[in-house]
Amino acid sequence: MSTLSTPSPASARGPRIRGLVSRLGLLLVILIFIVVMTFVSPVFLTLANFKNLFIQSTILAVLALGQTYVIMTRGIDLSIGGTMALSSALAIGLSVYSGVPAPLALLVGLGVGALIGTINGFAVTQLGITPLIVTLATLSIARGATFVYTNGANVTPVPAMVSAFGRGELFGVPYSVILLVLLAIGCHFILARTVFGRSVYATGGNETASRLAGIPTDRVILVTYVLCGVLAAVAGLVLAARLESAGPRAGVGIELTVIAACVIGGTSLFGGTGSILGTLLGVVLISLVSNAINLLGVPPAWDDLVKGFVIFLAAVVDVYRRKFARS
Amino acid sequence: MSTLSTPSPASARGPRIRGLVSRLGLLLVILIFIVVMTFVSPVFLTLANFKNLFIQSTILAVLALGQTYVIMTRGIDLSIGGTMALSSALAIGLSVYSGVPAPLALLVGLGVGALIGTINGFAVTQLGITPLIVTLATLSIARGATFVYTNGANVTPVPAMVSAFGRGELFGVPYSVILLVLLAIGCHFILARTVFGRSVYATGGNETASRLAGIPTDRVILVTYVLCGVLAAVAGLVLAARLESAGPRAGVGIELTVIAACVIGGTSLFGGTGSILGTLLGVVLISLVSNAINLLGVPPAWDDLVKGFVIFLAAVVDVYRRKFARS
Amino acid sequence: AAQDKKPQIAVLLFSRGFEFMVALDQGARKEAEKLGAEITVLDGQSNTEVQTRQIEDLIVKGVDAIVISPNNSTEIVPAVRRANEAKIPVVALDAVVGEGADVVTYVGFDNAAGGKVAAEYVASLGKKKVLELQGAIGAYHAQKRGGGFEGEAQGKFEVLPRPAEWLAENAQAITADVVTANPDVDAIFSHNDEMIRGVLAGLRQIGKTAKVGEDGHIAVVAVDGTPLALQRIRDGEQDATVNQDPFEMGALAVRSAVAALKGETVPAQQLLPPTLVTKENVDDPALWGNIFKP
Amino acid sequence: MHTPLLEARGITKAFAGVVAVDGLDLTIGAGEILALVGENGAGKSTMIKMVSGQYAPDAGEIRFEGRPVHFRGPLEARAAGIAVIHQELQLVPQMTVAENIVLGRWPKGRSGVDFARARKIAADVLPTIGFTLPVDTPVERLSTGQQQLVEIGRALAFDSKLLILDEPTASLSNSEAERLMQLVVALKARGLGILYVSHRMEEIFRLADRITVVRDGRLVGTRPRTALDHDTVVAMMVGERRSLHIERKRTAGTTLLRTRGLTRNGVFRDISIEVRRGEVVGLAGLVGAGRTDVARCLFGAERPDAGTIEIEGEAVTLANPRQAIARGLALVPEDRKSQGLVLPESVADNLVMSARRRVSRGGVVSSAAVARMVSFYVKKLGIRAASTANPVETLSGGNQQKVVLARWLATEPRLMILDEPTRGVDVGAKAEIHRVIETLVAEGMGVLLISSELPELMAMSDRVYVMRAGAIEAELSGADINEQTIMRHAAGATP
Ligand SMILES: Nc1ncnc2c1ncn2[C@@H]1O[C@H](COP(=O)(O)OP(=O)(O)OP(=O)(O)O)[C@@H](O)[C@H]1O
Ligand SMILES: Nc1ncnc2c1ncn2[C@@H]1O[C@H](COP(=O)(O)OP(=O)(O)OP(=O)(O)O)[C@@H](O)[C@H]1O
Ligand SMILES: O[C@@H]1[C@H](O)[C@H](O)CO[C@H]1O
Ligand SMILES: [Mg+2]
Ligand SMILES: [Mg+2]
Repeated sequence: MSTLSTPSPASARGPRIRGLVSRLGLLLVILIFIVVMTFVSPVFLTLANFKNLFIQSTILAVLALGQTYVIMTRGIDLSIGGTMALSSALAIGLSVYSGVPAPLALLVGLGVGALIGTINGFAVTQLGITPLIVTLATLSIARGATFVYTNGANVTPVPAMVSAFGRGELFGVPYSVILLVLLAIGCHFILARTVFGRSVYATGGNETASRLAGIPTDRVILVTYVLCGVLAAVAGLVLAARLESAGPRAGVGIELTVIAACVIGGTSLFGGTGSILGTLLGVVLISLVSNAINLLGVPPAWDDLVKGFVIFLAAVVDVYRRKFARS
Repeated sequence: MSTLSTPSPASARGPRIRGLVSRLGLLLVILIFIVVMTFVSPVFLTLANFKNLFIQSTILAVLALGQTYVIMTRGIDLSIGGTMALSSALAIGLSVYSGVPAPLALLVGLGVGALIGTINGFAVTQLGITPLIVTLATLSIARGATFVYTNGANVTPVPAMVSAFGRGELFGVPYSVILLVLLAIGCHFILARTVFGRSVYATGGNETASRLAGIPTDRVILVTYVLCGVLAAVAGLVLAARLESAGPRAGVGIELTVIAACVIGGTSLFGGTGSILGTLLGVVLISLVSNAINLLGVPPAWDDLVKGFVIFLAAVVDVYRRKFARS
Repeated sequence: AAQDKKPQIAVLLFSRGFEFMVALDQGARKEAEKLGAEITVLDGQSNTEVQTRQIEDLIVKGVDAIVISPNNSTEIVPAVRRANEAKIPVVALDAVVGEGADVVTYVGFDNAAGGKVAAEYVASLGKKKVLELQGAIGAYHAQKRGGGFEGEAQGKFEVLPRPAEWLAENAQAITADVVTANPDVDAIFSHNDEMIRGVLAGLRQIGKTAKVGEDGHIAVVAVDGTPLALQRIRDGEQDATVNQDPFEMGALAVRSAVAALKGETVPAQQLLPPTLVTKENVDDPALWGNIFKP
Repeated sequence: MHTPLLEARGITKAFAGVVAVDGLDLTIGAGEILALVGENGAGKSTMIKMVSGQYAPDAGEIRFEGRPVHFRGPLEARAAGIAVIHQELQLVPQMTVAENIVLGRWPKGRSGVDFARARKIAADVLPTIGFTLPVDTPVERLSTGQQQLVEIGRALAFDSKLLILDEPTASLSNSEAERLMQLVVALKARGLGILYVSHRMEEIFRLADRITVVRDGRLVGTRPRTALDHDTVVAMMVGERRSLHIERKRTAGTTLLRTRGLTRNGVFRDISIEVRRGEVVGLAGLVGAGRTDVARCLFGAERPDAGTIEIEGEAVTLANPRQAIARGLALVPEDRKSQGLVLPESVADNLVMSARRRVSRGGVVSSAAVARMVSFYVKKLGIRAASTANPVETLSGGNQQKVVLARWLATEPRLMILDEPTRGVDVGAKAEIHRVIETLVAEGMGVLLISSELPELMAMSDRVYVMRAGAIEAELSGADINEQTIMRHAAGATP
């Protein structure tokens, strides 16, 4: 029910409080990490490196925003990597190969995300298929469709407005980071303050009770998948803008990292608990670890080991901090 | 408890029956698949091909056996791929590089599986960390440890008894298939007929009620992880025997396929429901699809598409068959 | 009667989603058509277990010859041995099949020489600190290219090796982070051109956008000679690539398989030479990257 | 007097600042029934959980059969002979009745669990408490009442010295409750000590040898039943003398709801009922008679196979609860935990859940409007919560029920369907809930009341429909609304 930890009978405190407290725990881990890194690497605490960190978090963060909504309703969306690839390949391909005007092509890309999300949501709510199976199937289908469309090649060059987005900055802040901030604020606001957001919490907490209370739970769940699909498409386009090409292997294997970010950030796989802020902290921790590995030049063979230990440690610290907070 | 008295209309029937019925649905899909393939490919319905199918299912099946136990208790074990790699690399490495007698080295390999399982189970039950995070961390750690140990290279040659196992047959049945059959019967018997197995069902169905009934739920959960770890080590050794070398990449990304097999086979990610027979049918479906793609020579660009559609279709057929069965 | 039947050849690529692999596929298909052979291409999903199954299934299916680009040279040995036992000739393509099984021939590219060529070029530019983006740890090409490159680098320049798993997304973060941490990195060598998409994105991210010949340019060199790489060389974003010829490689593999089926003798190893492509020769119409259509 | 079976002295337990039990004393002798009574949240369940090894007390001493005990878990308590029927049902939904009976104590045969013996154990004990369904039924297919019987069966299947029942009749209908009470008396005669918790005064006075009253976790007093009367107990519970009398001012108006031939195949058939403004219509029946299913159908939670529903004269098809709510209907479901509340969500969120439109503009929730609505209804229903930001699962059962009621009142419904609205609610709160219903009915609301507690049903209803086996058996009004008549129709027994 709570963050890194399973519900134990002893921790009968509310998820709100639990959520907040556990986020503080994660924050603590992140702060310690930052302090240590500052001593260990001279470039770590520089503007340039933090800019890197932000940029490198963007795609993971955009994906995690949507995934948070889905997981909150006890769902899961494994299809995001496929959606990233298909939507970006189609959007870039339409404008490059078929002469569709770029803005329209980008809209089609987002539409592909919405479509895959709709299929997922429909299959989950109307056909009653387990989310894991539905989205594993659509992951495979979307990835496969991308291969059929691109025949395995990269789609390039990207339209000028896409590469401009990829390279552009506003007061030194890259557009993609600005986009992320706006999306994060939007997603936070929607989840925390709107009728829809509260319905997501309620549906995840107890679907039966929510339906009986008049919440259109099926529609709520469907919308979370659509949102997740659209955000995956956005992530795909951001990636294409960065790489100035769309590739069929975009986002391969990213789903587990995204889900990990959400769960580290306090979203429960059993629904009803989670927050955008928590998810972002989860993303930050994961990005920090990769950044540290790159900066310190951890020998290739060791980096998985380091990543695993940091995740484990973060979880353990969180548990102990919570125990401490309880007494 | 929330499911106790509020069966949603779709799930009003008991899981036993639901499990059985949905297995029949899966069986139907498998049978249709077999009939179609028999017409489409002349070699499909041959002894040689079915032998291949069996051999090729072994590793996935062994992994899925253990995973079924873990998922039944509302857990998840993502670490299996790492366990496969580490246990097999160490076992083969100890005998090849360090002169440890092969049987002892193999035991050490199984021990590594048990150890990782124990760590997972301990972290989940005693530290209270969410299974997904625990096992994602141990996946990374085990994989990393393998890279450190092997420095990225394959460990070879395998000891004679291992390659003998990989090549050997009894009355035309490969040893690995015999091993799988024994393990599957054992796992089925334990789950269906022993106090431990029933405790697994009970713990997954309602942990609080089970604890109040005196079931040592923590110990039950721990044992499922140990079992899963040991079976992952077995799968790693079978793979090493098959490839006649151990490699640091053994089982990369296999976790999602394994979980998919369990879920397709009727094991619920929300615990309490599942069966070994169902899991095996899930494994069979997945193996059949790969086999069909190879026999029919589906072009590479299309194979993901085909796989995705078959999974989706299987799920849809199952839903409709269940609706039909209900009325 | 068996003689009038078209020979069936299966080509097992370890992966796809690399333009190089797509070109291998095309080269093989075209040659098969020319020689009147029937061809099936399968994707190994970067997984030896998958490739092992494919060989097993193809033995049952009864194909006449197998061309395999192995995901892992060691692990594929038992499967190839089973093909040997079934008397199906096997051609190794793009990477070798390890000891313990027989192949008709190994058709490939001298990867170690390729790495060496890249290092010589980097040295000729007078570069002193080079970020090396490696392919998948343990992969045959990655080991050979890395070995050739690092061997030649000895005493000439410093190398910072980082594994990027052939993935552009990984290359981007690694490039940005490593160059930020080591501002004196003055060249980047990538094990394939695919990852250069990420390298350039990483360089743009940290504002290192100086082109070839401009002040502060970081030299960029890779392997393969993909269409994108040639375009980047024209645009001055990439300095050079070590070209291999997948069309010819794929064709040669199929040709060798057909020859073996006819009982002709084929040399045990047929290596295509690496050629350096720079601005000077980038427009050579013979380069596969200038011909390739997906 | 010889050593009591159970003796607890100075027991204290606090949760994160809330003192749930505060220096409580308790004694139960063998062959004695002790009733433990108190308001919702008084600490009764918490006390039970300490006696049965689920919680360790912060302070105090528990002696069982004269020896001090420190149970490290429920298993140890059970091994010592203490069986508990918890207020929250503790069953494994996917497992069969038989397996739930032997849960944790599976009989072992030569090859693993002996399922035949498990079935026999279940089949032996269940009929003695009136449970007649096949023991191979998964419990998730049972109604709440039937599940309760399975729990009781489990406690009886294995020998116990002390039987603790925490509101065992809350989900039972009259006849089942009756049977249970006879059972309790029989067990007492067998020499068991029994700790009985209930909010139903008539049960307390019928069963108890002694009554222990708690308030705010503290002992108010323990007296023999014969030394107490109803009003005194209530006064001890609430700390003051309070009139429970409710004035009735009703005038039935136009028809709000009318059904004709409503049928759901295999569940209920040919239901034709009517509810008017300003009246309370009771729906009586035994467990499983189909009342809940009718209610769900009226509320759009299930689709009828045949028949019509009219709301204020207009024929309607209700595809889901939302459409029913839009037409002014409200349903307080019978099981608040699974169907009523989102347990981890706050009291406030649960309260405004169905009226979210009223506290939001353009889809954005106004926290000020939420706070106003919440404080209004918290006051109106006397909901006791440390903070309305706390998860609703931390409230006592009665207070949780009030939150559900408040949620529906906040939608300002025209017709309320109440399915066991005061189940598990203490006498004071029950009176308050009745008072609220009375006020709303006086204002013109119509109420369809399902209750298995006949006194409540009789006291509140203007008319009563009696259901049996999925059909309406009788419509009663006036003097016909009495226990004998209702039971005669409900049980189908011809006198
Ligand atoms: N796990 C818990 N965490 C925090 N507070 C709790 C917990 N369990 C109980 N409480 C609080 O302790 C007090 C006593 O609760 P308890 O459930 O024992 O009451 P009760 O007398 O059984 O009430 P009811 O008649 O409604 O069942 C209440 O204020 C309740 O909110
Ligand atoms: N004899 C039985 N066999 C199987 N299921 C039964 C039986 N009796 C009741 N049920 C279940 O109970 C349902 C009808 O009970 P329902 O809950 O509507 O009745 P109720 O009168 O409201 O009783 P309760 O007071 O228990 O809620 C049926 O749909 C069925 O699932
Ligand atoms: O040789 C090829 C190419 O370099 C490709 O880019 C990656 O895979 C290898 O097989
Ligand atoms: Mg209680
Ligand atoms: Mg009912």
